[in-house]
Amino acid sequence: MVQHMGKYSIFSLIRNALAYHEGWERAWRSREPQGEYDVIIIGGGGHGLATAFYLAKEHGITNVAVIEKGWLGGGNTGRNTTIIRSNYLWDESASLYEKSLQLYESLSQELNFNIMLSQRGVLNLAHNLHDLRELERRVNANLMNGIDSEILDTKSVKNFVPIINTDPNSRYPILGASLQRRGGTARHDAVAWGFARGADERGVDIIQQCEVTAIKQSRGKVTGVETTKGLIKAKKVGVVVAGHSSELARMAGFRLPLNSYPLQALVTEPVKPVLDTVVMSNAVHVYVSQSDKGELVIGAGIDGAHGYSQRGSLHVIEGQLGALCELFPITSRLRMMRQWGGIVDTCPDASPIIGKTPVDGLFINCGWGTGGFKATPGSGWVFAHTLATGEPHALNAAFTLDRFTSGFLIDEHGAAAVAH
Amino acid sequence: MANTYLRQTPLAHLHLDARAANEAADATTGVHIGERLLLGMINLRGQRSNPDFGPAVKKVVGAALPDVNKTSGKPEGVHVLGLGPDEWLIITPTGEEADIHANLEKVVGEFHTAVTLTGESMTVIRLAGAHARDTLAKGCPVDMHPRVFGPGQCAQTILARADMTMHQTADDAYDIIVRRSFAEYVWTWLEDAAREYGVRVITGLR
Amino acid sequence: MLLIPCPYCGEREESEFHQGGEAHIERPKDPNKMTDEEWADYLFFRDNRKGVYLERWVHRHGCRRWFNVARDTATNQIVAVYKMGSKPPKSITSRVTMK
Amino acid sequence: MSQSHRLSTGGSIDRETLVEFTFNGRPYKGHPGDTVASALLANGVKIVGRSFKYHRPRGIFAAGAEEPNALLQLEAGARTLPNQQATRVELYDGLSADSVNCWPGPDFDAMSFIGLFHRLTPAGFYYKTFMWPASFWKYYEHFIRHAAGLGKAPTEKDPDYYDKMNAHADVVVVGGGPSGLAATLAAARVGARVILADDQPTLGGWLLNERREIDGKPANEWIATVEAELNQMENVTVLRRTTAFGYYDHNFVGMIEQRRANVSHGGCTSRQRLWRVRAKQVVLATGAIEQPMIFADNDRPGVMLAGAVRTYVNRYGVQPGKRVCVFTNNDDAYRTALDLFDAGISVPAIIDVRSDPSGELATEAIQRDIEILDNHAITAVQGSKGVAAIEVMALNKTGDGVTGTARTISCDVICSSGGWNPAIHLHSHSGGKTVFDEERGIFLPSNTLQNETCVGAAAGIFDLARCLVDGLKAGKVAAGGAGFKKSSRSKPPSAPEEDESPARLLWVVPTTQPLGRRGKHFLDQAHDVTAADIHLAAREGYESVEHTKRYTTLGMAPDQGKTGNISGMAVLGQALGCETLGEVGTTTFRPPFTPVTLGALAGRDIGVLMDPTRMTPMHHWHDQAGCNWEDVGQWKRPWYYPKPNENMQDAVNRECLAVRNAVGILDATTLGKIDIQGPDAAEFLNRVYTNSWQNLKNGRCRYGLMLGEDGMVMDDGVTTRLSENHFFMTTTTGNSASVLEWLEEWSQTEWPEMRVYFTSVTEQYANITIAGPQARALLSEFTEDIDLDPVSFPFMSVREGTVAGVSARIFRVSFTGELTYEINVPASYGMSVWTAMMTAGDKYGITPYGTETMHVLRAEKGYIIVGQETDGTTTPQDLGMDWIVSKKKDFLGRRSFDREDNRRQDRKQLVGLLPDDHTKVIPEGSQITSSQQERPPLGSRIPMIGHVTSSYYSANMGRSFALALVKGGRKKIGEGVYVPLADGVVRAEITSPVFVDPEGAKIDG
Ligand SMILES: Cc1cc2nc3c(=O)[nH]c(=O)nc-3n(C[C@H](O)[C@H](O)[C@H](O)COP(=O)(O)OP(=O)(O)OC[C@H]3O[C@@H](n4cnc5c(N)ncnc54)[C@H](O)[C@@H]3O)c2cc1C
Ligand SMILES: NC(=O)c1ccc[n+]([C@@H]2O[C@H](COP(=O)([O-])OP(=O)(O)OC[C@H]3O[C@@H](n4cnc5c(N)ncnc54)[C@H](O)[C@@H]3O)[C@@H](O)[C@H]2O)c1
Ligand SMILES: Cc1cc2nc3c(=O)[nH]c(=O)nc-3n(C[C@H](O)[C@H](O)[C@H](O)COP(=O)(O)O)c2cc1C
Ligand SMILES: [Zn+2]
Repeated sequence: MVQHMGKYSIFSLIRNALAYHEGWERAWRSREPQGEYDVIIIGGGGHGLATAFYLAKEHGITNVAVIEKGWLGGGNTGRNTTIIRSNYLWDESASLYEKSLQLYESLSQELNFNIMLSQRGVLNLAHNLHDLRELERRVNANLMNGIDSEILDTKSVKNFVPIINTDPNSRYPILGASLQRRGGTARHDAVAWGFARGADERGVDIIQQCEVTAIKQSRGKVTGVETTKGLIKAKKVGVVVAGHSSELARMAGFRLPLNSYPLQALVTEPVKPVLDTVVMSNAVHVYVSQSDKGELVIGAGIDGAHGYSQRGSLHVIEGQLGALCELFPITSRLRMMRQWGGIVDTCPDASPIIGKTPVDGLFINCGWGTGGFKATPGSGWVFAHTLATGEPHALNAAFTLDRFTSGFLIDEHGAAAVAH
Repeated sequence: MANTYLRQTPLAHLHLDARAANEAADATTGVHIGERLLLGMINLRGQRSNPDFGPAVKKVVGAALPDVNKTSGKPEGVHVLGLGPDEWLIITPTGEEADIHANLEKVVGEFHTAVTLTGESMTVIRLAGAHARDTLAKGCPVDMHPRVFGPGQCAQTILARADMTMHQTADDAYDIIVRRSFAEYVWTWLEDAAREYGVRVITGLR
Repeated sequence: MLLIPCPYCGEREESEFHQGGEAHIERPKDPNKMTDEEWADYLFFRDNRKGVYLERWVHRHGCRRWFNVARDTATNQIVAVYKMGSKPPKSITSRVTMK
Repeated sequence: MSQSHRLSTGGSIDRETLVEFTFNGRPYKGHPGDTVASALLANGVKIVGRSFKYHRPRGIFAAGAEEPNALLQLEAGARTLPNQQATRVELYDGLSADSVNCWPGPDFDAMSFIGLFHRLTPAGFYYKTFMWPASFWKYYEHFIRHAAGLGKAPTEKDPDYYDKMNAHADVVVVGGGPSGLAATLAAARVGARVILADDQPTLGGWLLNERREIDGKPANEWIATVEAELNQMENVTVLRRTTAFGYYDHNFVGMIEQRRANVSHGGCTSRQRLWRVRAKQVVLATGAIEQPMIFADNDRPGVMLAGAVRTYVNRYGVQPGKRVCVFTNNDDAYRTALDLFDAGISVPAIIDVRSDPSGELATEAIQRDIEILDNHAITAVQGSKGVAAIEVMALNKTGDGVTGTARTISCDVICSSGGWNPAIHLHSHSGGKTVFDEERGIFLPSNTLQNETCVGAAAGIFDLARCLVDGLKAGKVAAGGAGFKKSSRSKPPSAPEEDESPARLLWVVPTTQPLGRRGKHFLDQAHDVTAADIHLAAREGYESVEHTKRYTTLGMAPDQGKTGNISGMAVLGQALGCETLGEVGTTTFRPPFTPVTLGALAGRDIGVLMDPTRMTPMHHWHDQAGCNWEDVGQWKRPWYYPKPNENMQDAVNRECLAVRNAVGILDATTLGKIDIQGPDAAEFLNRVYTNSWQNLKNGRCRYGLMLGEDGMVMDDGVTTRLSENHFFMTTTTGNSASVLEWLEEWSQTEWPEMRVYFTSVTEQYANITIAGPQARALLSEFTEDIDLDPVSFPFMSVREGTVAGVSARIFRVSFTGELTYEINVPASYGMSVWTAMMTAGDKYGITPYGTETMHVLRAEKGYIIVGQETDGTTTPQDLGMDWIVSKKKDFLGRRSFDREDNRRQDRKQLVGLLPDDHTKVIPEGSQITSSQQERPPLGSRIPMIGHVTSSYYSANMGRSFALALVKGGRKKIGEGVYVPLADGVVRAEITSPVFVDPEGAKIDG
């Protein structure tokens, strides 16, 4: 018998090193689909995997399949700029994102997988009086919601980020910033892998390279999904496919208030540490952090036109780097090493949809747009509750699909205006 | 009383006359740049589909209504730029716009049109010289190669981060029509872009 | 970076344009007669199609005219351009079921 | 001692001239034409840096863009550049470079102890550790962060600049090797506009590195002829030192031109230029990249690509070593052996994994008495800081093990060649597909999505004669595709036939031990990824090639795995038991091909050119008056005009009092102005505004609110009926462009039948606004033809006439509650009319005021500012503006009012706030509560009932006041609320939002 080496620790690492690392078990198993499950989750991104994990862990539902058309984590989870924060304006979002941040804070231990949460702080810059006013409003709202948030004046911004350009005569001078110190980054791939491992360990089937091609229903009720690996049955199905949500909805016969756009990001070649926090600017449209490997990870806004091509237009990048070089003049001589794009599904009010659909038993979790990585654990946690009980948790009760009919929108354009 | 109030062009504060006087001419200068002062402009909207419309306009303006991206008339005199399928820009020498505007309003009144004075909103920067095209190409995505673009053509497009209407007036000369609030930005941008070719300010452009 | 054939100005670079969302969404004649659901559908719910997609563009920094484009959102290939008010060419409608 | 490894003849360097440079502080010499790499090799420098993770000594491995190891910190100070490939930096006099990622230097590196722990740090180890205790992670992370990264970012501002050039071509040819040159010629000869880009300083591509003949003459003569012909053609642009880095949609190719060979010299030209090229047709002649053999300890300094060694010998006249072995699976590497031999360098053996290599090249080697060890492999490399010797053993039948006894061959360089793979990067960027050629073990370009073809080595054609023929053909076809169908009679140049025998695919070279136990088989030298790492990833379930990449970081370094990815994928395939490499696939190729300077992508859009600064005609007056500016969109607006010794509050108080008691003057030019003409203009306004417009009389003005279809306030402004079919609309400064677009959109797309036109006249007029009791007296000095009597020229009306002799339009509207004239004069007169008003106004106490005073005064009157009192979630009803919402007609946004959310009683409503403490100005954006509690501790909440939208000190009232949106606020007037701030809770009373002159008594002065 192979000694059980499932748990990760420095000791298992040493033990395995002696065995030339030949004894490691799979982080998760790749399964072939069985005929029927209690719950099917379509989409093996962070949100789908987190949903499966919490279904198993919190609700004891383990007869679950996560169906991923490509490789797990290969959607937006694998291509985001990894910024995490919870400083959203409205109560509903603040509670949801804060729940998520709290789950993040103990996630490495919970998953026994180091997701490298780095609470290095997230700074949102203000460049004009309007920005300052909005920032003040958001910081105050956060504080009333018990979320850490503070305002820095220009001088403190400079102290916090020495390489930033605070010249008052610059075209977009920095008048101040908000700072959430508990914000930061996490290793995006690790989040997906950690959840996959955790879910697998608890009995969830992770099925990759399996595309859902149709949603089966009978008399308004979902009965299963047709896939490239055949029919899989279930009475409950959760759709968590980010950019492709509208396509899945079409399969089920309804439409969503979503638009899918390319969102791009890029990394520079690795350099020694120059930036110890996350900086984002709405007005000039750029956000940046430096990864633990040394690259600057840089993002900006969505492309102007809808798209599913996972790549975008160069002029967006040009604008983004103009802003970057202006904010951080030393970066002008660093070089872009790789650029890529993801497909984000944006909602009219820049808030997600988590809940029921017109089809009984079919639930949806989508519309995270440019900023759902930070929500990964929280989103999975509430969606697991929704799937398990058939009703939303208090934390996602406001994020229904019918808010577009009733008008109860949760407008987070201010908080989410810059894509992150 | 009127003449005590001076008109100022958007670039007046740059004192281009003084600069032109101080800078020596140099045969190698690749780009000549100056402001065409206070030309008159009338924005004309109307339905081309009405066969009487074009001729009615031509009677007043003296130039035919060109197609989109084409011009008619001489750049020094009254000339017309085709901005869109139902939109034209009539450019006149300084001071001639008011009469043309009034006459146009009379004549085209019977059609569904709009005739609007816009000269005060704009300024015209003249860019000329062997490297005028290269300079523009640094900020303008339109193909201006002589094979596809030439004198008498115009385009509404962008120059770096400003909107511009560009009108090629000669083999190596362009009129760049920009909103007056952008004038300084565009001027600064052009001078910067032309720097490597050598720049000389020209004045007295009408 | 797309190259968009404006029906009036010819091919121009994407940065001169602005995309105005899905095409052929008509404003209801009498919104007050609609249910909340129908109104929401008009306001917010979109086709958002992967594949050939009918969309509106405006030549924002050019002639300022609106027009329609049929573009494959997966490959970005433009398959047709047609003026405002006209219907998509037949060859296209067969590739998109509207609604 | 100098240039110990320089051959006495050969190469295209300028031997006559010596240039001096330093590396890690030591002086060296080289020649123009050298790269830093060739010069270092010429000086016998072996170790140039340390590896990323294990800090192993590394040398120069390649000769071009594929170099994974030799990354340098070039220069110091403001022009320092990190991570520059020594193989791509052209040598110049005075150059100074240092190794990266090692201290004190590459020969002895303090961090190399990390290598000792290599057993503990396999791929992904960090995901498994550093989790306990949780709070320690930040210390671990600190250490990890500082260990990571390669070179150092500059610390000073960039002394150079970068620019961009838009270009258009019928045919773009990427790559100036034989294929690209032939394609360029063919396309150019039929008249197409061609842009040829090559990333090297000289054209010729791989020919520069070889001893080849074309048309019976040395290849460089052919190159010279072609260049001469191309130079003659006005339709050809040749861009040297220009890398096509990305191939985007619709045949858009991004290129980066290195405009100065010399990093440290400034000048009038940009350092680099971004070419934004739009092509009708693209020919990719990007050549091929040699793949190494993957054997144990294949990262030792001295292990080099066979083609690179040949390049150093032929092109730079350098001998990388004195005793050079060749290790290959193909014929091409024999050329290296031959060239070395012919240059007088000892070649102890060619180790060939194939059995019984035959063919011309092998024959030639045999003729030179070079020993060929067929069916053999290198099983070990001796020497830790450089190759000292190799151990060679025979391969077993299947190639997965070795047999017999090891033979040791001493040598100082190993030429490694695993065959060539087409450079398909750009093809892939464009959406093109690739296929795996099982036989040759290479990925070939297949279907293209755009108008593009690959030729020559980039298409897997390595035979020179065929490269030339195909290049010509591709150029002609491309020109044809771009519309140049003329036939041309280009006779293809000829080159000797080549006959090469097939390669043997042996992805990992076995040793006497299982993989990972004896030596490291490096795939990705830049990131220290080994074959054992790939096996580990596969074992742990990271099976997708994309998982493997991310788990091991294979191919994620600056070289993006140009020499490691394919072997890496093959190793993964083996680990997973795949039949073919095609099954494994490649990771996604993404731009850029080689790293691109951020500054070049930013171009000139930095500093003052970052974004236009829009200025009104009176801008320079304000400037000279010493105003402080507020940025509103791209506009600069005077914020307030401090006098010496005044702080902001003093200045604003003074300005406010002047307007209420005398007369103030404001530059309101930035307000959007739209001229609306047509018989349906009034009806159009009916549809876009909430109120009714049909009945507005000529010459009268009306305030309007514009909503989105969601029923939320989008913009507001006053619109005037100049005549029956002619309106003049004003918009907020920030929304002027978007409102015009909004109108155009509805008119063009939804209501094309309506006869109405819109023209922006925002900048046609300077808007000089005078406000205050003395405004009429002041204006009367400037106009004779307009009757200013309030009865004949009442509030909310317009008059046309002359002001100061200039034709003007005067609007009697008011944003302050005071008697106000908004005087619109032609923009060019703005400055002089303004100045005249200032002079004449002196006796009335005229005071220029800025946006801050404007904001205070309007807030005293309860007037909203869109974007401040509204945030995209505010309806007219919320603002208490039901009076402006017609019940009788439909308008944009009307239907949305009926939704449930809009009928809520607890919607936030606009109210006034008066703090108990008259001196306390509550910060705008503060949140409001109903109970007197401090801010809550982290983790607990206090419900908010609203927020402060505007808040000022009012000099008129002698106290502070605010506007706020409060849940159900209008019913709460008179109640107290609380605002918890950092320095305590402020109590305030809810009031009506109108504080000053609620009856409007002052409006007529
Ligand atoms: C460039 C970029 C930067 C970003 N930056 C940030 C940031 O800094 N901070 C932040 O919080 N958020 C950021 N985001 C957003 C964030 O990445 C996403 O909101 C989040 O990752 C969404 O996770 P997901 O699990 O819902 O989606 P995904 O990870 O996209 O997972 C959905 C999965 O569904 C699969 N799928 C789709 N269709 C089917 C089908 N028919 N059958 C089976 N499977 C299917 C897909 O293959 C995919 O793997 C960024 C996004 C991008 C693109
Ligand atoms: N027999 C073999 O095994 C073998 C293998 C490889 C090459 N070759 C020889 O190589 C030659 C192939 O000719 P070719 O013209 O197809 O290729 P080439 O390698 O001669 O030329 C390619 C050129 O493109 C440049 N380039 C590559 N990517 C670029 C980019 N993104 N932007 C700008 N420039 C870029 C390279 O620097 C090079 O100058 C022939 O002489 C052939 O015999 C032979
Ligand atoms: C946070 C983050 C950091 C990344 N760092 C690197 C890197 O160091 N090197 C690299 O080559 N790619 C890096 N990438 C990009 C990936 O290689 C890849 O482009 C991205 O995950 C999208 O996948 P795709 O390009 O395969 O479509 C990074 C991506 C993310 C999201
Ligand atoms: Zn157009």
